[in-house]
Amino acid sequence: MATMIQAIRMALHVGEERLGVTDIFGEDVGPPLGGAFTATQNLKTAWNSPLDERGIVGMAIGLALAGRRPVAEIQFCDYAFNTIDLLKIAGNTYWASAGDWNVPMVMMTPVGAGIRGSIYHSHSFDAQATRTPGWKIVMPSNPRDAYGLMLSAIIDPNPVMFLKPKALLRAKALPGEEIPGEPGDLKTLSKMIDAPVGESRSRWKPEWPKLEELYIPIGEARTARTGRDVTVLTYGRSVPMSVSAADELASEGIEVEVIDLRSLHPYDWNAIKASVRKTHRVLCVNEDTEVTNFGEHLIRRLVEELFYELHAAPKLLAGAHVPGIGLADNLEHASVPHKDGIKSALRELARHEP
Amino acid sequence: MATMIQAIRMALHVGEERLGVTDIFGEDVGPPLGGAFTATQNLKTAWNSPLDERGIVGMAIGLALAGRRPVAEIQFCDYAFNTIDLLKIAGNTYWASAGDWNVPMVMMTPVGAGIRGSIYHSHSFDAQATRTPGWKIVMPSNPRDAYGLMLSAIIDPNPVMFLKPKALLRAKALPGEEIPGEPGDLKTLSKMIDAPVGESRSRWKPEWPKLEELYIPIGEARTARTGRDVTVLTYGRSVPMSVSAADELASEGIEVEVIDLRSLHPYDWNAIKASVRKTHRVLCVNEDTEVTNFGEHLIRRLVEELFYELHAAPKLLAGAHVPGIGLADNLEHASVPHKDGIKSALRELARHEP
Amino acid sequence: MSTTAQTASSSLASGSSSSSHGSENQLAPELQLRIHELMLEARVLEERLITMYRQGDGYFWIGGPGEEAFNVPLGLLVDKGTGVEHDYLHLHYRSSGTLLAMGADPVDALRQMKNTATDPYSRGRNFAGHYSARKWNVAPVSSPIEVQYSIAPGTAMAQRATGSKGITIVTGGDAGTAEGDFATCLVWSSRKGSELPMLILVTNNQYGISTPFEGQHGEERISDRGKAFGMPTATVDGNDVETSWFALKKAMDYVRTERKPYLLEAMVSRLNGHSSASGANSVTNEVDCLSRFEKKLEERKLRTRAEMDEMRARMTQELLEASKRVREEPQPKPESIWDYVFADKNYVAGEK
Amino acid sequence: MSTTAQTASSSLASGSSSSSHGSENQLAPELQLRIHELMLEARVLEERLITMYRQGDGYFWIGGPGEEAFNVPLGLLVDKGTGVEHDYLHLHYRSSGTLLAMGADPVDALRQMKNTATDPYSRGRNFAGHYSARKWNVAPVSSPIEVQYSIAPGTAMAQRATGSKGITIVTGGDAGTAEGDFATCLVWSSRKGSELPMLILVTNNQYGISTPFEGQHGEERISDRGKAFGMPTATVDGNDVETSWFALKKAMDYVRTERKPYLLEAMVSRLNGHSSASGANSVTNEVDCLSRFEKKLEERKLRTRAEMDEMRARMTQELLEASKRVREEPQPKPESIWDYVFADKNYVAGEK
Ligand SMILES: Cc1ncc(C[n+]2csc(CCOP(=O)(O)OP(=O)(O)O)c2C)c(N)n1
Ligand SMILES: Cc1ncc(C[n+]2csc(CCOP(=O)(O)OP(=O)(O)O)c2C)c(N)n1
Ligand SMILES: [Mg+2]
Ligand SMILES: [Mg+2]
Repeated sequence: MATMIQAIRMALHVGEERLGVTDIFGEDVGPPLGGAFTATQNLKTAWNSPLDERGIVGMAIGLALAGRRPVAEIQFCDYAFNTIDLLKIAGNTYWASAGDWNVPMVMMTPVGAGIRGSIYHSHSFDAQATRTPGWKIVMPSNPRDAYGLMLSAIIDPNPVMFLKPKALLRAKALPGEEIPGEPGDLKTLSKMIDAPVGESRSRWKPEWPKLEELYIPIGEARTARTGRDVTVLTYGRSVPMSVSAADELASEGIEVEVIDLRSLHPYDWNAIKASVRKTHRVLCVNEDTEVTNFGEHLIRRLVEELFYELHAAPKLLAGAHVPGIGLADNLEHASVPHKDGIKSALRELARHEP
Repeated sequence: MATMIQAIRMALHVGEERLGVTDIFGEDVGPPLGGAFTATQNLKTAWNSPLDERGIVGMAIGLALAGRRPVAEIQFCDYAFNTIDLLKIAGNTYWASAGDWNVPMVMMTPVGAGIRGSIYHSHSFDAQATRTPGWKIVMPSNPRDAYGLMLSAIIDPNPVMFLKPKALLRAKALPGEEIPGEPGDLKTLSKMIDAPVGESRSRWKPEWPKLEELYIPIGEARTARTGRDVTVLTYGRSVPMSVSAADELASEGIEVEVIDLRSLHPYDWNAIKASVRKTHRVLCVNEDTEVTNFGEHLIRRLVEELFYELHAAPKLLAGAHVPGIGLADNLEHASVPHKDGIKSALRELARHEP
Repeated sequence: MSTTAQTASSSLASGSSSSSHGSENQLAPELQLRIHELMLEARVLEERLITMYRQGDGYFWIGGPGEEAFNVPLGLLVDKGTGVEHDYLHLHYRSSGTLLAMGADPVDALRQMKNTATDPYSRGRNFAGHYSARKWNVAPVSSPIEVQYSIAPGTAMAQRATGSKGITIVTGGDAGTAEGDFATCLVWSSRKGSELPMLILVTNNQYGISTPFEGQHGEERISDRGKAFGMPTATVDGNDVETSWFALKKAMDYVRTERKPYLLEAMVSRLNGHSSASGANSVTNEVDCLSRFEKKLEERKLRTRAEMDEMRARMTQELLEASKRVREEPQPKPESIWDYVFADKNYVAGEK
Repeated sequence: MSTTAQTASSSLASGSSSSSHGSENQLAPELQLRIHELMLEARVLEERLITMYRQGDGYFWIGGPGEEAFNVPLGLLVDKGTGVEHDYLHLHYRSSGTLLAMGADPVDALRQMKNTATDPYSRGRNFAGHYSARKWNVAPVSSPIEVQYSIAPGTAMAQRATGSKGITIVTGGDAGTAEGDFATCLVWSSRKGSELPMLILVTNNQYGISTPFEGQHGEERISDRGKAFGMPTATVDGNDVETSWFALKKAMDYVRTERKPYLLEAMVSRLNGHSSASGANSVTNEVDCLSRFEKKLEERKLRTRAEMDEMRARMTQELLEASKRVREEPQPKPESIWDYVFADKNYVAGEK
């Protein structure tokens, strides 16, 4: 029962042992730190890059062109905004060269609020990412999906962006979210793969569990909770929050279906449509700022295609359109969706009389 | 009756003569070229910068912090995507410093397709721009608005992005779109302010008309055409296209109202709402790629606030979600909205029986 | 930290400082005492901030213990004021010493740590050490590494254009020089015929978070990167107060007089690691500029150990008490997120 | 164009070429003839492209007339092939000479100009001169200036990691070196202990569109920027075939053997201005490397004026005819915009 950060690390380990991953790199990704969140601890191909995000993305593109399988990290997505042109190039190289060159790279980066990260460790990246054609975009909400999506990302022949929901990285898996081959309990796993703090670290070696490969197909959503009354379309950090809101609403007789998109591009339109056709009510939840937001794309498309099946106006719950997320708890709380807000939005949708 | 590019140049001239503009700069902005589209020809404060967009945006922020009034140009918006982090800083400085420092800069950049610009001279920037809190975003559709919006941008105490619709830069003003003080006919004006080509250019001096100040308030839309049946929400290049589509549909008995937003942020929600309340049908038209598009924001908000007043599903006509706009006419045409597409979308909306 | 580099740079430093400031490398006694007091205040402030973090009175600490010998002289040498006639500062997050030397109230730093509504730098929005002081031309410190190097040429250009005697000072760390913005700064400041009055500083603590300098740089000295651009450069021992003072003085005099850029690298220590993210524990294998300077003051009989201990105890007590008061100050209100979006009015996406 | 710079650089060049290639600065006669033929072919191709633009058989022209003396030797010296064992090229939009020297069919360049569906480089999507040839490790040329300098270290890193003898070559213009990506390239290629086998080229035509070199640069020579990073550098007369050949040979040998970066700047001409946007008219005040080389061949009695005129006429005629055939080739279909979005399948935003 790994945490998400352990799941990612194990996937990268499987990647470098069996799937041809050659370079896992970024700022502080190699020894001694192994990543700001330990995602890359003790991986044999992990190395520290210069402090230069443009160089990191450029290096990843170049490695991919040369047939390597790089996984590049941007330490926080907040620091990827000077690389958008390069991300666009990664996304358009196959298209612009009419199939001559593809770019099989993975870029991973922590996103979102929830760790009191203030203005520059709280950004979301889903709106920006979904605006970058040629990329596949995934964002897990639990350790098992993180593992399976990372393996799929690694073997994908296209650039794949793996958005790590910061606030969930240390959350434990729930039953049913096991990674095939991992030891049953967290303590055992931690002893095996988490480096000790302090002196002994440099001599320590991990003992990797015998992991099986698990591929969560990119483009396939997961129904995190079934329900007949309202559909929540969400991903990442907002998934467990929405499920918990839904569980609490059950006592009020409201049954909420939570669709965890997992893939933001391509997204699982069939799953979305099927759920909305059943519930006729829909709430999109994400943390990114609410003007020109990916949830607005989903709503636009739902409205265009299912207008007469909607029994209430679809609603978006997203980040406030302000220049940053403030440090003080009051500020962060007022800036991104939380369970209470999700509950009241759901209640309103469910009770709405058409 | 100026063209849009002349209107912009005249506004910049008024800016540097009367409104305190101190630095108009960017790649090839100074002599001898005066800008890729001649927007900055013969302006006394125009200068050539190094070929470094990050430096250009940084310089503008620094000048603005020091109380200057800079107008910085990014030669094509296609080359602004490595500066998004700096644009974010321009937009968050006032907020992050809690009112200590504001950043009164103008950034102008040509946007959109329509000049056979291939992959890197056809980008739109409206989605990206509207995702950058703290900025005001304007985009004119005619010379008069270009003039009046530029003057408003210059005196605004915030960063203002002035998006120049490439395809309209050389289009002539229509009656009613005069700039106060300009000579009545284009030839006279051209003789006065357009530098001759060739040898004589270096000795030539412009003769600026006695222009009056005209401030188009940022945040105020313009009704480009009135109609009762369908509302088009649009801006920039798509405005004349939509008006022309509307004019043609009049013969079919369909009366279309075209709202030219002019300001994308803040946008004129009252004007939008009033029009949609009247027509009950809405089409958003813009050229940016259609996933996580600003038109989707407008639709989302309309749906949230006016669900029961909509007699047909709101529709978005936007750029294809592909990695670029191809050079061949067929490709460009298939990638962005055109009059025929606008007409058939409007027809469908108007004829739709709720 | 590689001591070789430190030794190499020390020798450079004394060479450079002696030339333009006489044979004496010693500051006037009153100035030494003033610098010491400010260094001590800066150190005690950082300690208090770390303690606040540890006790839950703040969520994140980053700061400059180990840079006081360089940053305090910098703050004292600045031509402080508002507007283009004075110096502009584009600092990073290890600059408390500079701010205190300019006259900042240390209690305001505690407020930012505790993210109170009274925090004058960001009203509870930004991390500790993210100063902003328009009254002294201190541009807002922002977290993204190195962007200040792209912005600083703008204030310098304004100074150039207005014929002011003010200069622009920009500073940042060693690892960050890998960002293109550092090159942007070198390019834009040195254009022939349009040179900018910029003092370009790098405080080299030989780390970017966990990543050592070695292995990430092809250049022996970061300051060498200025040479191709024709600007004077120096690498000095930033752990030595007087070396720092004279090196800064020399560089600032050059920039102020010649109206051209100067690149100065200071070798400094990082006495509490990168930030609270790495524990903020004190390290023992790096030079402590404060104890080094205190030893000198003792030797020079300018201040006794007992006096210094007393000063430290008093400052510590004062800041402890201040931190208790700050704890009672109000937190920002939720709806205040909408304040200061626009300088004319708080208009956001059609709201209000 | 400043002739001073050219003179200064020429002297540098002969100094550098003589050292590693004997005292003779002259190439074997057959090689001279081969180079001449390719230079001529490249020039005639550019002329045809410009004519196509003028006649409406294309919407935009940009290319390399004036860089043939440097670009053709480059193409001949490359270790050409597919994959990490061979050289990678990250070129810009003035590289026809290099591509032709590598064996590209000039008719394919006409196809890209006419944006036909048969254009092998982009299927009618991209501007003229935007080559892509995976079979020869030529990465796609993209319009944004200088990004190739951030990407190229990646292919070099792959070569380093696999112990290949291949090297990575990156090229771009002078003005573009102001972008941070140029610095990124210097930083990433020279990290001590992780040096990359990169030949970093700059073709300096002393202009960025309309903006002269003078006034935008603090550095005397762009190549000086490599010095701080400990890499060998040179600035040479790129208008001279043999100077270029020997300078490239020397630099490539170094990179291939030492597995470390080398920065080589070539002073070149821009014989038809920036692009069709500035008229594409021929300029008369810059050195024409082709006529210069032709004069040499005449002097050396390797080819007569008449022979050369005949060759030119023949090539011109061939390309004229080819352009007529290309005019009849199909344009890309509208729905082809959806092709090649993803390498596994054409799945876009839920479509299809
Ligand atoms: C653009 C950017 N990338 C990454 C980070 C995360 N980060 C914060 S501090 C730091 C290291 C900075 O090292 P250096 O420039 O040497 O300054 P120091 O902290 O050592 O003073 C990093 C990588 C950031 N803040 N900004
Ligand atoms: C990032 C970027 N900014 C601006 C442009 C527009 N542009 C195209 S070519 C050019 C000048 C390039 O000059 P230089 O680097 O010297 O190369 P040259 O064309 O002279 O060979 C500019 C500004 C661009 N293509 N990319
Ligand atoms: Mg450092
Ligand atoms: Mg050039």
